[in-house]
Amino acid sequence: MNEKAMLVDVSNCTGCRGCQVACKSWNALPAEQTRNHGSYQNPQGLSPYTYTLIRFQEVDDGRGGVKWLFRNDKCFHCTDPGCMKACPVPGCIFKTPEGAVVIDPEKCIGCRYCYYTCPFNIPQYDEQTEKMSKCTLCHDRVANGLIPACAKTCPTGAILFGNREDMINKAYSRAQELGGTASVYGDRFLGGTHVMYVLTEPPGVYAKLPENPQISTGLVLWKEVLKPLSIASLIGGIGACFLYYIIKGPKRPEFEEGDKSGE
Amino acid sequence: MTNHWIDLRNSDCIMIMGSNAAENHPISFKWITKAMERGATLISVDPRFTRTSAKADIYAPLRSGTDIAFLGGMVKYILDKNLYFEEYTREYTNASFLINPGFKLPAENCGVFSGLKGTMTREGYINGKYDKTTWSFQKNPDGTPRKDKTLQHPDCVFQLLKKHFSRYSLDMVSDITGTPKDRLEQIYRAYSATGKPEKSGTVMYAMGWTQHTVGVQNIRTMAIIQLLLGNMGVAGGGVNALRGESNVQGSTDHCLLFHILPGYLKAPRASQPTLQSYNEKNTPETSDPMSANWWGNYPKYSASLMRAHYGLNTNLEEAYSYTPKLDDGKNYSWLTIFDEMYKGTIKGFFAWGQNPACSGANAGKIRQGLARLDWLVNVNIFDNETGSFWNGPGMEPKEIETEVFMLPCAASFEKEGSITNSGRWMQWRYKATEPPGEARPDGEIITGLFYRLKALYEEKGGKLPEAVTKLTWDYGFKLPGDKIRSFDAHFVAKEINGYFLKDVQIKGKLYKKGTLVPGFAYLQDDGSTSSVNWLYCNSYTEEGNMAARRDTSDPSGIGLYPRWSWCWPLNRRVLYNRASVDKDGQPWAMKKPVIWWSSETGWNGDVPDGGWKPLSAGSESRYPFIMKPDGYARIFGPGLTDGPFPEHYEPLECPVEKNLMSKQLVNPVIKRWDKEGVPDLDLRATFDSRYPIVCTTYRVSEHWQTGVMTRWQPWLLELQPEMFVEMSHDLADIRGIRNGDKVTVKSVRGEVAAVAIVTSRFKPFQISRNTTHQVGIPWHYGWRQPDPEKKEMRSANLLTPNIGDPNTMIPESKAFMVDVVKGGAK
Amino acid sequence: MNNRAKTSGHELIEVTNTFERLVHWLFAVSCILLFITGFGLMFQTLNMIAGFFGGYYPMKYVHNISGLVFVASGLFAVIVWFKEGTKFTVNDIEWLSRAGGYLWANRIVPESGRFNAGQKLYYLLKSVTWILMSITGLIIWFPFLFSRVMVSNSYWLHALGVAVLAGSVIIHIFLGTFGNPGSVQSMLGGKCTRAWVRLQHGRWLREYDSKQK
Amino acid sequence: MKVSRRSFLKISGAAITAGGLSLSLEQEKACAKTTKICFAKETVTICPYCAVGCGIIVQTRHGRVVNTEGDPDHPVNQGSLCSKGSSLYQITHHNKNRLTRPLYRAPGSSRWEEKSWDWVMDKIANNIKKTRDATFMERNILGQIVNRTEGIASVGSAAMDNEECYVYQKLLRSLGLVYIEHQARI
Repeated sequence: MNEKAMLVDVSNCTGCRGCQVACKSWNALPAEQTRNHGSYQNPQGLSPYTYTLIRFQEVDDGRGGVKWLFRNDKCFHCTDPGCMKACPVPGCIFKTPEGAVVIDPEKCIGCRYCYYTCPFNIPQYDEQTEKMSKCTLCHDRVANGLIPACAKTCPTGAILFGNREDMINKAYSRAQELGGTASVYGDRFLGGTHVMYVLTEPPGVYAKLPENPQISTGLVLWKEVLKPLSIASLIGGIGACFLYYIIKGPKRPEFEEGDKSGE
Repeated sequence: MTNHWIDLRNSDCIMIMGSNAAENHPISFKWITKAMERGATLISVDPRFTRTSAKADIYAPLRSGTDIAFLGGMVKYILDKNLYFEEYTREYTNASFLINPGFKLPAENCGVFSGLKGTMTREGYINGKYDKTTWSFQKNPDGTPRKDKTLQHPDCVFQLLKKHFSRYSLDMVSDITGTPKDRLEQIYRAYSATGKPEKSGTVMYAMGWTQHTVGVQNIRTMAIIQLLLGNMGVAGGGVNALRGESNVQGSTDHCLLFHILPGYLKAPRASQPTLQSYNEKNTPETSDPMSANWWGNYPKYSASLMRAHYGLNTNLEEAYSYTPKLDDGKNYSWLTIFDEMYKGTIKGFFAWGQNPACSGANAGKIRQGLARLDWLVNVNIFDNETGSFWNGPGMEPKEIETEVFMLPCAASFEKEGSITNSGRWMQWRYKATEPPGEARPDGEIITGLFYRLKALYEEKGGKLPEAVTKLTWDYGFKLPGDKIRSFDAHFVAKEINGYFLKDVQIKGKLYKKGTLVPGFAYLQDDGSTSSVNWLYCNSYTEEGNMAARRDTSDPSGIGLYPRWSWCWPLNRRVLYNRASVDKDGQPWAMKKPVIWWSSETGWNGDVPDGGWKPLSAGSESRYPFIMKPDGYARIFGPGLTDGPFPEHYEPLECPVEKNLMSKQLVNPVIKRWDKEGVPDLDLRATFDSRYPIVCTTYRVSEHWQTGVMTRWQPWLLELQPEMFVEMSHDLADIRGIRNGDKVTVKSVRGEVAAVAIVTSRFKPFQISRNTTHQVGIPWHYGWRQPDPEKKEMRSANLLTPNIGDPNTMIPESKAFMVDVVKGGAK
Repeated sequence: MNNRAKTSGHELIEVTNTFERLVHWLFAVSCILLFITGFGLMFQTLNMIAGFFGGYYPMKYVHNISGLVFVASGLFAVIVWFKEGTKFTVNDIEWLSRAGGYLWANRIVPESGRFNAGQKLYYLLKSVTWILMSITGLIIWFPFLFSRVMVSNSYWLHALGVAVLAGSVIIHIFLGTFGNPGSVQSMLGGKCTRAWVRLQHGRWLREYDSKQK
Repeated sequence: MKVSRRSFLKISGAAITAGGLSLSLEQEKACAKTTKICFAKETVTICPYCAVGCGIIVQTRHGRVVNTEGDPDHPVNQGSLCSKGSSLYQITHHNKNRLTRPLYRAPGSSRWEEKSWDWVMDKIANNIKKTRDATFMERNILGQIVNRTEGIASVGSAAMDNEECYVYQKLLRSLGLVYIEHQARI
């Protein structure tokens, strides 16, 4: 049983962004040129050079005060990943035994299918390299018995990494401890993700966090219905023609007088 | 910190006030989170809602510069509701001491304590000085302080305290601070719950308390609360200054400050021509046999320091004579340096690993001062606004005659040595790589300068050459010709610890000449030992380099980790720990004992504050606050320049015309640089309609200090790329500013361009029923990076006033008045 | 050029012009390349296709470039055959009701013009799928210019086009080659025998002959 | 006694070579997959920013830093680091902005000149002596012996090691400086 998972307990996150930098450091990602847009959040979203990001959000606490929410955003590493389903290249997006969903940059052809089929809009396209990239759950570290860089660096234990079962148990006991609107996010949908949250607010409050993420019907239609249908259509066409040919034969023109002018 | 980082986890209530630990000491939250998981309450008091506030159970806003009012209200609450720890207050503090009947409190003396002499103005006294005669303790015939252990005598400290803080009612406090009353009560209730013996509360503060004209008194108020609640010396308690730089603790211990020598020995004054007179002046005495009066050892420490400086090349008096003396009563601190530089009396200047062009208050004046120097030596790992000042905005290089040297030094992991963290842990760091290019460790640069100067003075002579030529400097392997080029930190670390300079017999044991001194109790006043810093004596002994220890065991169970690195003094992890036990030596909090006494094994747990028996042993024991001459913690503190009790005064620049508490507007004894009607750079604009908004400065998690290291790192610059100013929606609406707009923040001293962050984390204050707005700016930015080509000075300190706390002279960077307008600067 | 070529024994009649054939083949070749590479992109098991093209990345480009040819040639195809392809007559209904004589026993079907009803249907099918495949293809190629909903729906619509086209193109190829011997000549050189023309496009032949007189 | 890698570190008190951060043999094998810190030399250091004093491991290969991350053995940070600590890699030699040569700016000049260490050190030493000798006060106005100079001032440095702080103040006080201040004051 070596299925692992990451648990992000937003109630413990202080928004220090050690995770953002540790991720860049381990994955050798360059910095982006940013501007201050009137918030602490930077970069503004995930990018090919930013695999993980703290999203800063201010919400009314309903008592005249404010709540400042910090959410560590990154790939969820679904058990049933839309990206992997959509990817045309064999082995380009693969799952590790621990549960990480990884894009192999060597194999990526930059078709961006994964971005548009990801329920969380996670994989990012790099114009320079024409490759997609995203969080790898530090599978290279995990394979070596280390924990992902963000989890390692997190000062408060807001990012935990361990056996998936343990993480789920921890998540539920923590959510119960927090009470109120606290909930666990990620253990149920998409076959269960390998990055889960304990959220203090209802999921709908968080920016860029779908309340009910799922594989789109279009993707199912595409991969489950139309894909077999197209090969069926091809084979069916060939089969029909073959049958016609052996049963009825070709439709040959009959020559008449005057046609054979040269004979 | 009296305690240390890991100890935060033992606390039942953590108050973060005057600091923003989540952002500026993020790893502290590892331990705060652990405490909260155990059920501790986290309180955040801050003018703005920070990342710390976001995690707090209770948050209260307060107007910058009103901490004494806020905390004074808590003192009143504790006393009114009898929530103080009675036995602790009675036995361990000077609450029972009787004070001179002539002593007057501000309530009965125009807002000042008795004995003030100064100029009276419409704002009250200015440039005053206290005659402290009436701030004295009544003495018994045997010279010990007179006490009333019932705490009922009208002249006793306890009753005076009660009387003094009776004025700090909820209404009054709320009117001054702008904090809603219910929030005040909520916090007072939560925090004073730690007055129970088994509970402990801790406070984490930083520059939010020190950078005020009442900085020391801010901390004093909290210290009084901690003493009343019995929170000093216990696990999860203490008054914890979160120091901001990796080795600001160590550099303070080694006294890179004008007024102290290593080990917090006083800098010699002109009136102390001999070592003997110096020792006499600085060695306190006590008549109480049960008072340890630790500073009574002063002559041992001063003699050992003289030996460390000059070794056996001189005798002690000669060494002392070479040590520079300060004029009595004169202050040579930061603000004075830049005032003198501005006036042109300072010709040469070292800015060694510091960037005063951005970090100093009223930085405009500092930048002008730099241009008047003959020479400037700037040592750093990156280019910075100080070294490149001549090329900065508003500067004309052709007209600046300053010779500037910018020397590249090694970064922390490119050399070997120790640093001391905020919890006083001295930790050894190793060298991982060579410095890039020709960069050199600071120690080598200093050594290089010393040997050059020594050679110059030996060859050419000069003024008092012996002071330089007789200095000992054997910190590395010698090259032929006795030249030492390298700098070996181990040699220095050993010198800091100290040696026996001859064979010494102590308590029947012989210590050979040349061996390392095992602890400061072994230091001698006759010159037979050397030690730079008595506090560090025991850090590098014959057993090895204690700072390099890496044993992760914790037999204490409360996170002391006694064999990980080393902690001054004597590896004592919690200061004043003798106050954590009752008079029989049993811990107040049995579940988290710091030390405990057993008649068989003696003291257990942490290294106790002196090995004497518990107090019930009578004359074989000593009072727990061993650094005080009388052995008692001071609720009444006559040693301070601005009053034995804290009193609320407004910041130099404030939004109110009057101090609601009294007729005295600002601290009467601060040194005022501004002069009415004299237009210079030392300007002040208080209660001025041009500058109606309170401003405070701070740091964010992603940058460090003036950003001199972090602004050059793309990963960090990416996170916080630009100077910004945070403001409330209300203020933004009034000024027509939208989120993300370019704005200008102006004070009477300067202006800074910034991006507006309009946020509901800032809310206007109701100060005496008037709406007062507050904004906040980080001080991480300058002009050198990023966007150097813009030559736009974005340093927050262009705005801050050059006014200091009367005790420490730390500038008031946390509360001043500004205006914010839409659009870029100029 | 004389339409009556008598040199080779059979009388050959030019049934298509050069431009039509050029358009057809451009369209056809791009279509086939798109099919092959498209199947390579859709079925990871068919990775030998990518192997043939030197990897997935070049294959993606072959698909994209073929796509451009497809869009352009398709446009001409739609225009060139628009008139004949969209004009249905009563005869055509009759033709369709007898399935062109392909499936049922009776091979007596109404005479066709230059296009029979099946071909017209095929034209329509091709036109519609051309629009579908071009639009969805371009969206998939340049997704950042479009909304997320458009892109994610383009994927399955594109696949839908494939499902529809795959069989019909096979049938088209079959009918143009083995199914109707002599037909392939109409797209190779463009000249077919009189007998073939009489069989397949009787009405057109009569019109043709009358024009020749 | 079995000497584990970490206890060896305690014994030697110095940096040693080890295979990544991984501990068991099985993981050592897997280490072949990670190239970055595999067989890198690990040196322990303390974070140069705030005074929490977190432990950091600097991993080097052939003298080049390949990675930096939190020291999991350190009792205070237990391997974690904030954004600044995590960014240590970017102040190593990999940062092209690091100052690498002594720079000199002559009076009235509008540019830096690169100089040798010997040149700048000689010049600075001469400057110090000149200013010190010109401004040295043996006695103050009251005639008291003071042996000081008010012509030179120093600020810094809370980022230096203890040992350097001590020798720095030792040098400054031997020269008679009284204007000695640093970060603790502001």
